[in-house]
Amino acid sequence: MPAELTPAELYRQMLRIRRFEETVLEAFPRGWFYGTTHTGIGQEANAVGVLGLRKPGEVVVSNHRCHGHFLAYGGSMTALAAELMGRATGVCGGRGGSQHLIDKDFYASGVLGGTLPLAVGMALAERRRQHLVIAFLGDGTLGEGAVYESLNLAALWRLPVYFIVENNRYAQTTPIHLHLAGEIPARFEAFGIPVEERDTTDVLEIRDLAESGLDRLRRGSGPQALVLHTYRFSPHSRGDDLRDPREIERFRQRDPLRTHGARLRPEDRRPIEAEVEQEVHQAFEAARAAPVADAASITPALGQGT
Amino acid sequence: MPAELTPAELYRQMLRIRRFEETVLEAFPRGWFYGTTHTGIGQEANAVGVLGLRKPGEVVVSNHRCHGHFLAYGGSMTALAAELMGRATGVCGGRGGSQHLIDKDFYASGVLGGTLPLAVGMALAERRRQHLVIAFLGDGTLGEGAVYESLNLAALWRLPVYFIVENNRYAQTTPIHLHLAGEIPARFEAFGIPVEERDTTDVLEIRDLAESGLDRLRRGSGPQALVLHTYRFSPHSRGDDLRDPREIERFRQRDPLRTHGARLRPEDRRPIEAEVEQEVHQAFEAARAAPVADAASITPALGQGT
Amino acid sequence: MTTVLASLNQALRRSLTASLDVMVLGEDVLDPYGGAFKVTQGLSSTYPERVLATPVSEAGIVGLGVGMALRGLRPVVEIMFGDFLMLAGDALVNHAAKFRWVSNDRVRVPLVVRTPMGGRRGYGPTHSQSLEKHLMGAAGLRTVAASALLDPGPMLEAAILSDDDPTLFVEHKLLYAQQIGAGLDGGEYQVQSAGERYPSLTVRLAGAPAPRLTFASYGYMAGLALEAIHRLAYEYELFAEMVAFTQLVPLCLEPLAQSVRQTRALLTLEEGSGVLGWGSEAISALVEELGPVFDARRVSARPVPIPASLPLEQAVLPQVEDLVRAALAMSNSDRSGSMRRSNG
Amino acid sequence: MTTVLASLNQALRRSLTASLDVMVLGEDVLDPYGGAFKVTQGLSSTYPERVLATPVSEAGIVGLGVGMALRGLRPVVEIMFGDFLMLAGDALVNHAAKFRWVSNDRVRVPLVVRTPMGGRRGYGPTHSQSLEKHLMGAAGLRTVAASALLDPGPMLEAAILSDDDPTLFVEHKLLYAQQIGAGLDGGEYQVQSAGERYPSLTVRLAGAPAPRLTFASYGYMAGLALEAIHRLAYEYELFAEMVAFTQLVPLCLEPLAQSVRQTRALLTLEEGSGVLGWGSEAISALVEELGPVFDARRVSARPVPIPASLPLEQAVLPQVEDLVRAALAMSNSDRSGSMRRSNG
Ligand SMILES: Cc1ncc(C[n+]2csc(CCOP(=O)(O)OP(=O)(O)O)c2C)c(N)n1
Ligand SMILES: Cc1ncc(C[n+]2csc(CCOP(=O)(O)OP(=O)(O)O)c2C)c(N)n1
Ligand SMILES: [Mg+2]
Ligand SMILES: [Mg+2]
Repeated sequence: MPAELTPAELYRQMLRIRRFEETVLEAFPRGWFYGTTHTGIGQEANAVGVLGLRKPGEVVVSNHRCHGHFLAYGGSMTALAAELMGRATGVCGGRGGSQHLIDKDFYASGVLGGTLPLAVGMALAERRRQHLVIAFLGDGTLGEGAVYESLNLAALWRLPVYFIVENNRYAQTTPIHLHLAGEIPARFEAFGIPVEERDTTDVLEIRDLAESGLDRLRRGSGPQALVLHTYRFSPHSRGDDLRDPREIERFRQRDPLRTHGARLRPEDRRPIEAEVEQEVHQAFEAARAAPVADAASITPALGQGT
Repeated sequence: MPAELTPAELYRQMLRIRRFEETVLEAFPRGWFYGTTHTGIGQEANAVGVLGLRKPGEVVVSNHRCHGHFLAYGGSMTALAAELMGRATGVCGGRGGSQHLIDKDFYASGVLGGTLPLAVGMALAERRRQHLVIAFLGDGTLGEGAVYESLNLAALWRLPVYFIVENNRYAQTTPIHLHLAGEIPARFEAFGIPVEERDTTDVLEIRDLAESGLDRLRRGSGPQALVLHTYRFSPHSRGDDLRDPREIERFRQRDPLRTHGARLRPEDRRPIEAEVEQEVHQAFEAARAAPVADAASITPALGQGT
Repeated sequence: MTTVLASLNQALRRSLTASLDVMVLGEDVLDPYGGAFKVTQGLSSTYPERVLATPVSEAGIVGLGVGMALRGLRPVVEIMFGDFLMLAGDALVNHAAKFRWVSNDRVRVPLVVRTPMGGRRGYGPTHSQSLEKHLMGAAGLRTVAASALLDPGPMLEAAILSDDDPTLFVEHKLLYAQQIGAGLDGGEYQVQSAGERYPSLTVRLAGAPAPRLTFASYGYMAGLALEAIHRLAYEYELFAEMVAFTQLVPLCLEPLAQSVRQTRALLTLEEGSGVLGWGSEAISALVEELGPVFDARRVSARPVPIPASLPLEQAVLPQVEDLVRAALAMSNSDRSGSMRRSNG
Repeated sequence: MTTVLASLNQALRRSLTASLDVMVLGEDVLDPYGGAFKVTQGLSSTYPERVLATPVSEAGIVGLGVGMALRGLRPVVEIMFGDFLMLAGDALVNHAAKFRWVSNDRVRVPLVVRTPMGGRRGYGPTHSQSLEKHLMGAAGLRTVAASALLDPGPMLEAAILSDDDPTLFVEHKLLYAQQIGAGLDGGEYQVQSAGERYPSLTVRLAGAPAPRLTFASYGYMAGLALEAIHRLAYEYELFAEMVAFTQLVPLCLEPLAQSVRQTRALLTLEEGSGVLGWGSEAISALVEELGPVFDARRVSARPVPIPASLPLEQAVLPQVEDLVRAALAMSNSDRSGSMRRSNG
């Protein structure tokens, strides 16, 4: 991701995610993919607003809804498409699929909560290099005990972890009032972790919040948290969406692309849109042309030491 | 435990626990026991102040340091002594030992944190009978993720659980500042659970706090928490105590038995002391005279259904 | 004809109707969704107070179930994917399985933990596993696996209403859509059942020569074994019979012993990786019972995580062809290496 | 002579000295306490920044270790009692064991999780177990068990410094005080070692007739097996040899195969309950390798929780007498039921 986080660039990055994921959902019935996937359409501003500020070597820990994080982190769109298609050229050679992306400084896994202790451990390792770790989690994931073990450890040892809660108000189909007691920020304050909270899908607001948060972290503040109240327009995974369509419509009013796109002049926006269209198209075409993962490439689960 | 919680009775109950546990520690080198044990000498006011108010059918969930809870709950001292000695007449016929006491309305187990979800589940069951659950946990146990899953569930469903934190400032040998970030009450507030906190070993204060807490619970308040800052004079288990002796001495100044004992006239106190001495002596003698658990009594782990 | 899904769903409904002590808990179990695999569909509409959607807290809700069971309820906890069962490992091994015995048999833990296991849907390494082997060995826990050969509904109902010990109830994802007894109803097979609550079936081709090979299996693999039996008979004139278990542990050996005494050759089939798996228990228990009078191999997943990509997943999980190949190798006493075992 | 405790402690110290990437974490590991079993004694005084006392968070600290390992450290996480390992089951099975392979071998997880297992100290149902069988079967995880027959220090050191995959390192509590090689140094036994990093030992009485029985074991049970070999020889003129493993999984069968090819009789010994245990893996793998040419039984704990009381604990856990009895029963081909197995 380029250092120059201009409004145009922010728009481009969000649009890349949006168009990538829309393409995934469109193409699924065509049999391009196998398995399932979780898209985050509507939540793009979080990934872009935060990860646009990531410096090289800083680590991202993501979850099942990871495409946006991965692209905003700077991961290859073609490799991501290829991974979803089970190609040998995928991020993990087709082994991981949609929710298990492992790249140089990027780690996503499909077991909710389990990644948080990993994030804290990575921060313990990265502290030596003055690097930090950015860890994403959803509102539903706050149900997992591992999260609190992680917060305690991170706070006790003042580790450089930035916890980003994407509260899209649902855990799968369960609305937040049925799965979460109390208020999200208090979950961090209980461990003495400073937390900021914002109900927004505006990428500029999120970028500003993240900028100050990352700045504090880079100056050795110890763990920080950012709670972003957001919404996902797409279904949880591929299946039916059982939410009230009016609710979805209401939140569409603050579609991050619309909000931020309105700031750009149409003549600036249009070339970006064309370029992104082109990029997404090429990524999927390249992925489709790539060889499928080959059973002969299967290696043993245990190596032979160093 | 008698309904009449007079000062004299409170003293008696605390002294029963104290003398029972002192006897355990004294007798260990004599080979009366096998395995190990955790005593709570210095913490008696918590068990007695809270459980003295328990009504029949209300459930107690305890932990590794459970003798005091068990006696204050009204468990048989002889059966407890017998359990520690591995006798057939023990609370669990010698199967459980010191940290696994299971009685009609009493459940203790040695895996920290794991009992909290059980307590919440019991509260879900007991709600039907208008009963409540009193669950004890230590400061160290706040490290376990299961605790937070439990708090969330209890708060979401407004279940009648009274969480009693006995903060004796150590998890085994680790002082609280090395294992706990932030403040204990905030851990409950994060889930919207009302919490009271007191640094005291005065059984009257604790009884008053518990009285109002239990009262709220019985009137359908949903979960409540009480954080008691306390201290244990005895070692964590049987082994060396590596704490600064001066620290222990300092806390001995507020030995709950001394504090509360000073309220009684010596002529009222002395007969209690003699009776308790007698009771403890007889309990251990009866336990020693009981048959050891017999291998022939071992039943299969799985029964045959109802 | 009814599907496994419908039968399990109806069993839950019957249980809720039969006893006010029954409660169903799990992530996303409420209507209209009715659970990730729809097993709880419709239940919350009829019994809103006794069907509860939970937070994403696997350890918590299994522990909750233990506490409920200890105080007189008969809870059914759904773990959305069996892959997450290890999160509840402590609740199962150190709590559910222990309280009854440790209490000197004074208390009971009538808890059922249901969970879908298995792959073949491209869900990748953390949503495709068969992890039951990691828990099955715990003393005090019964493990039952649904199969499409034998209606799993009554078994689930019995586990909920009649069994006072904790039960891990495993449901392979691909079974849900299968018709119960589909392969067995055409008269092609001769079927013998043993055991009461959680029976096993011994299945062979009707009118075929005496079998020379025994498959031992459960769950979805039992269906694959049926296919393999068919192919082995018609393509290779190798006659096999299968003992399909529903109660995996404790293992009631007798039907298997009976078959293997005849065939003197045993292939165990499981979809999870074989190391310390159910097949190893079956083989060892049978050697102890019968002595060294039969040959044996395990067919199982290759010992690697389950990849997301279709060709990789197919290569890792045991397929009908693997069963056929293993059976042929065994009948030729070819020891060049059993199927799906490698050095990993 | 040195004890297992001292050797493990020194291995940790050498590892910390050898590489700045090594860190040791666990509950109560700091001086002056030095860990519940003192294995970390002295380390925090020398390396205060790299030896960390943790909160009581087993899942958290194992997950932490995975994260540390993924970013270049070589963490050693101590779980105070192996009984609590199920709390870290998900961290081990779904994270530690998977990341390397799922990443298409791009990352490594050089994590060591050490933990004391085992009973015989009256600690009761949740502080006495041998739960390694519940995790051993996970593909991508290596399980190593310390033994007093063969210095475990260098193995621990290798696991920390040289092994790039996650290792579960099991230490039976009663081994700590034992002298390394104590039973083997008097010339009474003939010892043959196989394998490099985590070798196995084949042990038999020197100058005795060819053995008629093979014990396969590890950890503390290997010491009991030595006693049993002695008693069987002198009291019953039954000559047995033992293959004692340190790497439990993956199991390198060759030494065992070699022995059993001769003796045609195998007794597996483990302190945990046998159902889906290590013994079942050993027996099954060997049947697959050799065919039905040997008899086999498992000696293990009775399938119940481990009681606190001394006579009950002794009855539940396998004792030397149980080994002797099982060996005699086997040599008489008595199938009346193997030791320590019941219907539970
Ligand atoms: C341990 C675990 N439990 C359950 C699931 C199944 N699951 C996948 S996503 C999801 C909801 C997660 O909610 P949230 O954390 O809010 O993230 P979102 O899906 O809203 O982005 C659930 C329950 C899982 N993947 N892991
Ligand atoms: C899950 C688990 N981890 C570790 C232990 C070992 N252990 C026993 S008591 C103890 C300290 C507990 O501290 P706290 O909760 O404050 O209770 P206290 O001992 O102070 O009463 C530890 C770590 C355990 N029993 N269970
Ligand atoms: Mg959400
Ligand atoms: Mg404490």
